[in-house]
Amino acid sequence: MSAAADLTGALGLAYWAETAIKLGVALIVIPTAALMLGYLFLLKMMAFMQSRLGPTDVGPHGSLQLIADAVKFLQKEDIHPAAADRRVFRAAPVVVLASSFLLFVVLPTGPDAVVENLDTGIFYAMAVSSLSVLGVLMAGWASANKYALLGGLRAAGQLIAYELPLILAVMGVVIQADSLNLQEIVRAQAEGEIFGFGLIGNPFILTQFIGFLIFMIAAQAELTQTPFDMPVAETELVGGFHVEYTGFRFLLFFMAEVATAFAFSALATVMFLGGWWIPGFDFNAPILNVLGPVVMLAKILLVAFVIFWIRFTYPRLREDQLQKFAWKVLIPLSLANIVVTGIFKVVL
Amino acid sequence: MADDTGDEQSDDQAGDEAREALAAELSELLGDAVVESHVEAGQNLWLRIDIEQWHAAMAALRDAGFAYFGFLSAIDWTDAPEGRYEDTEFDAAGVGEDDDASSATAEETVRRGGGETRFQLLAQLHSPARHAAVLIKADVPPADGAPASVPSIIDVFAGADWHEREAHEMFGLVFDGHPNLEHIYLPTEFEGHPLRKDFPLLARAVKPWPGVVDIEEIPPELEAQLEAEVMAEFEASGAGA
Amino acid sequence: MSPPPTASALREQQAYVAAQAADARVNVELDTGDMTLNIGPQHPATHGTLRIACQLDGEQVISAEPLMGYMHRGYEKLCEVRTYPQCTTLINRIDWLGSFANEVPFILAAEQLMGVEAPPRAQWIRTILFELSRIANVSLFLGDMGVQVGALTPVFFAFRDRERVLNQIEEVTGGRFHPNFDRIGGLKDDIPRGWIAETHAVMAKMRGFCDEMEDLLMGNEIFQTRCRSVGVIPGDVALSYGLSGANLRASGVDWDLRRDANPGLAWDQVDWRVWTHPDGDSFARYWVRLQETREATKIVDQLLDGIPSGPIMAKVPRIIKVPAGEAYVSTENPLGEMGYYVVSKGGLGPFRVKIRTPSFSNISVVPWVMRGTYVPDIITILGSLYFILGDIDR
Amino acid sequence: MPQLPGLLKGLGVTARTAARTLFPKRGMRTLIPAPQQGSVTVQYPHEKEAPPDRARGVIALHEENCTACMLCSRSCPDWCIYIEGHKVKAPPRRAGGAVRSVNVVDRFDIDYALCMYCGICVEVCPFDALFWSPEYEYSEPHIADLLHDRIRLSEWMETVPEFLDYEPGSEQKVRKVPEFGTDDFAPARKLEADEAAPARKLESDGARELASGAGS
Repeated sequence: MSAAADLTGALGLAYWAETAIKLGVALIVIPTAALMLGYLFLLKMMAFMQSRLGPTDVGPHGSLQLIADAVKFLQKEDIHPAAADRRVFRAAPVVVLASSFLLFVVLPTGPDAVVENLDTGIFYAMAVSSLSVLGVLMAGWASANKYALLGGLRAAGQLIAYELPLILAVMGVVIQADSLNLQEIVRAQAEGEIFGFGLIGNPFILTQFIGFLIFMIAAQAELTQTPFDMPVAETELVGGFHVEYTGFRFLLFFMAEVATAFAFSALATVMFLGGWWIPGFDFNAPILNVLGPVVMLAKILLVAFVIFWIRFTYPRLREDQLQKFAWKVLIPLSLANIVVTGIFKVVL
Repeated sequence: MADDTGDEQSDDQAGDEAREALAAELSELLGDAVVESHVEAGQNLWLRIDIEQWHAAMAALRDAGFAYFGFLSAIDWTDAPEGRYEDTEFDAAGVGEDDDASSATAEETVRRGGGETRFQLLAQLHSPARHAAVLIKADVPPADGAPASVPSIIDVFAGADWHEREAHEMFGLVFDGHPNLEHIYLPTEFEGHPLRKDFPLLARAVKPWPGVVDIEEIPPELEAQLEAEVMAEFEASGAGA
Repeated sequence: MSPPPTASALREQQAYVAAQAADARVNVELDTGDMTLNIGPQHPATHGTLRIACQLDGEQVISAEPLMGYMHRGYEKLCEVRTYPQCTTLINRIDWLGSFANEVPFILAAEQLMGVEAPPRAQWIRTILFELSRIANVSLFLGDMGVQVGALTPVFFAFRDRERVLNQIEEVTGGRFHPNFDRIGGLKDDIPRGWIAETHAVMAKMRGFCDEMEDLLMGNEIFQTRCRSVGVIPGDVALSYGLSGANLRASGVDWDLRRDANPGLAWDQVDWRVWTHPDGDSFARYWVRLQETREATKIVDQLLDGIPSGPIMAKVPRIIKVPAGEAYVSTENPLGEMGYYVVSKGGLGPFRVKIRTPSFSNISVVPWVMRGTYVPDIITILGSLYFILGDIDR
Repeated sequence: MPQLPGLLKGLGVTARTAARTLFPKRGMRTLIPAPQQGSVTVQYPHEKEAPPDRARGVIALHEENCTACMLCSRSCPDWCIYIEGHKVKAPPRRAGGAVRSVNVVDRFDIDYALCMYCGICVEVCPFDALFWSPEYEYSEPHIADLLHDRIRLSEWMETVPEFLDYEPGSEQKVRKVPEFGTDDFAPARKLEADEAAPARKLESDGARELASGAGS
């Protein structure tokens, strides 16, 4: 979606052609992102953190392992439980994956390198990201499996508890940047100043540190990564909502999980780490359409590293403890954050 | 062999004295419930309890500090009809004869704490405070060809639940007052009581014993000829010189 | 007499019946009553094939009933047709993570009946291997408990470091899991050259592993939230259910057979202490086991330095026949009190063996302790009670 | 010193392990990642872990020493050793002696699908015919193929390591493994064994006597 988008604008292609190219790029970017995160963190980093080697045989340092796995998944028989609601059962992974695909639409990676520069970018991102829970609930319900049902219900409960702090954490950024547009948020950070020192701009992580923490915690819950992976919970619910899924449907869930982690890392990068902008460059410099994605990728990997690092280290909370944590700690904290941000906004 | 502590080492002796004292104390505590007590030198203390007072005795022991419930099981004292190694020559080869010689007396000496019935209940209690353990037995008398029912002690020791279920399925003992006397290991529809001695172990019955000697003898008519050949070779090699 | 129904009344009645039927269908489909959830027989938390039939109200447990027997091998019956040396082969496989410790009480019971005592060197090596199997067994628990509450990494650390201990066991006995090394009257073989120094090094590594677990898991606030005041077993309940080992000591009962009823191994020759915890919850059980693993490494270190020289086998006949009698010997195994009630009628093999396994009693408390907990707590409690399926089912 | 929160400590442990795995050289002096050394993984088909010498991998048969006395077969808890043999005439031990009749093994099968690797057979063998080898690569796709015959068992003799020395303080004698490759019938060794245990007779009823306790 990145440089190509700019290119299409420059070439003045027809709308349909531009859309097709954007779509094609997005369809390549998302699986690639999932593969990269999966290989780097899920396979290799986890292995190193556990004194293991991880995959080594397929490709150099095992880098093609996930592709081999994907091929293996595609060869598997497509099994439906006899009592499953077939249509919903089939649709669920697609819904989950669609939600992460849609997230990529608004992510800016350069001055022009964005699929659609929506004015309500954040609003849109928050909205589509919560779609995935619908898919999880569908999967849990349609599987006709008690474990899956418990997992699906847990996911729904978790959504309500965590969507709120997630959005409230973003509110601070929105207030500070005066915009819901993600591109404008990057601009606000690029053109901001820290006490008159404007060289590196003003990444909102400095002023919105509490917001960043809450966003990361809530994102961890949204992604059902470990301290909050109750919907999956291998050791209690044996996989939770996707317990009945095999073959390529399971692959879709897996891809969606990693791709959403990528997307949320990208959102955090855009909102808190200054996005694609490189200090010293003019905000609209066309070269940033090429350099921006690279910088963006580095920052995304950093954020994703933290997400996965926590995942490999921590045990999992219990559902009621998570609810307590969300309602009694995160939401009051994020509300306070909004109030303080608002006061500063008015005063300064 | 009952109370012979003559040739024990000193530390064992102290332990035995403590056990003797404990036996005396518990006999007094339980009164006429104790049919017999037995202290094996350097080992353990056995109490045999009247089955009628099994429940009361267990409760009394618990209240006397023996609060740790070790286990509950049973012993079937009949000899297996088929012998140890069914269809094998193992028993025949000496072992069986030896047993026969001593079997007349074995029955009396083998049981610690005495008793005559086929089935005996067996339990162990510990006193964490006194660092002492006691093994408790009770004779289960026969009634109509089956062992008589036994009072359950589930309300004294909650942990006895599973142990009684196990004794029920393995020996066919019936525990009065147990709320859920079902199979614990075996399938519900399983018939028979595997740990009874008359329950055959099929694994040993279906496979022939591989220990049977299977050596082909030299045919007698060839023996002399082979012997001569070997001898000729031996002498030819020079070793015989 | 009521008037005959008109057509419209009939239609209304039919509609009413249909609506009732639809309601009933919905009520059946959306049954808000209790749900039965079978945890196991194949479930990651049951390390084996234990099945726990839970009645759930939402995620709350109304009742939980363990159903076992999926792995019942009938060892008590099988022992009756085997000779004493053959029995240890089976006994190895009861608690397969701490196999050597299983052999010891059985051998001791047979020795007691025969009036044989192993020479001191054999007793010391027995004690060392006993404690090594404790470390191998419990260190796996220390990591596995992490997996039960959702942490991925600790179990890999546990497998990594347990391997070192298993290697030491294998170097002596030839078997990583099933040593079959204990013999009536002593041991099968002596320790190979260089083994003592290697074991010292491994013990240092294991202490490092304990520190790592403390930092990675036990100190973790999420872990503590998950485990503290979950599955509380008071001391008197623990005693009446016959809980033993660390489960009992975590309930505040100071009771360790190694110290209180030493059946003749070398524990009284070294300096160590029994750890207890007053809380009786899952965290206390983890804490006690962690301390015990550390303590065990210290016991091993001290024992290694003081192995007496001498033979490793007492004088026993080549074909072992055990005189008639009964004996019960129990030891403090990694999982708790494991005892063998051996009845001999003077033959080559035991007449009856009652195997008192710790996990059987430890798990029998499950229906009591799980009432009113949540589904995730089932796993925490099962994990913290720490059972080996072979030890339940025998 | 204030206590670090356990959440951060835990992150520290995993990060440290990752660093140690990637940079196993001390102090990260060499910044080239070397996870092959830092990890504990053994890449099995490519590199093989050497089991300890005493490892009970597979039972090897030194056929020349076997007299088909059935002791191993009888002491096996699983009944997984099958032996058949026949008698042959062997030259006398010394000049002027009589020709002896000796047992030769025709079949010596161990069913490794049943074997529990307890080692009792190796221990009871009075003629040093059975040995443990640490060899472990003999898995088969079909369970029936795990019944290995005397030829296969004899091949494993090659992999039997020498017995290890003992730690100081031991009174055990280090045993010797017989040499492999004496493929002809070796009466000399039998002779030694005979003389070492004069009470043991080679005939089958003698072996039975031994099994029943008379041979101690």
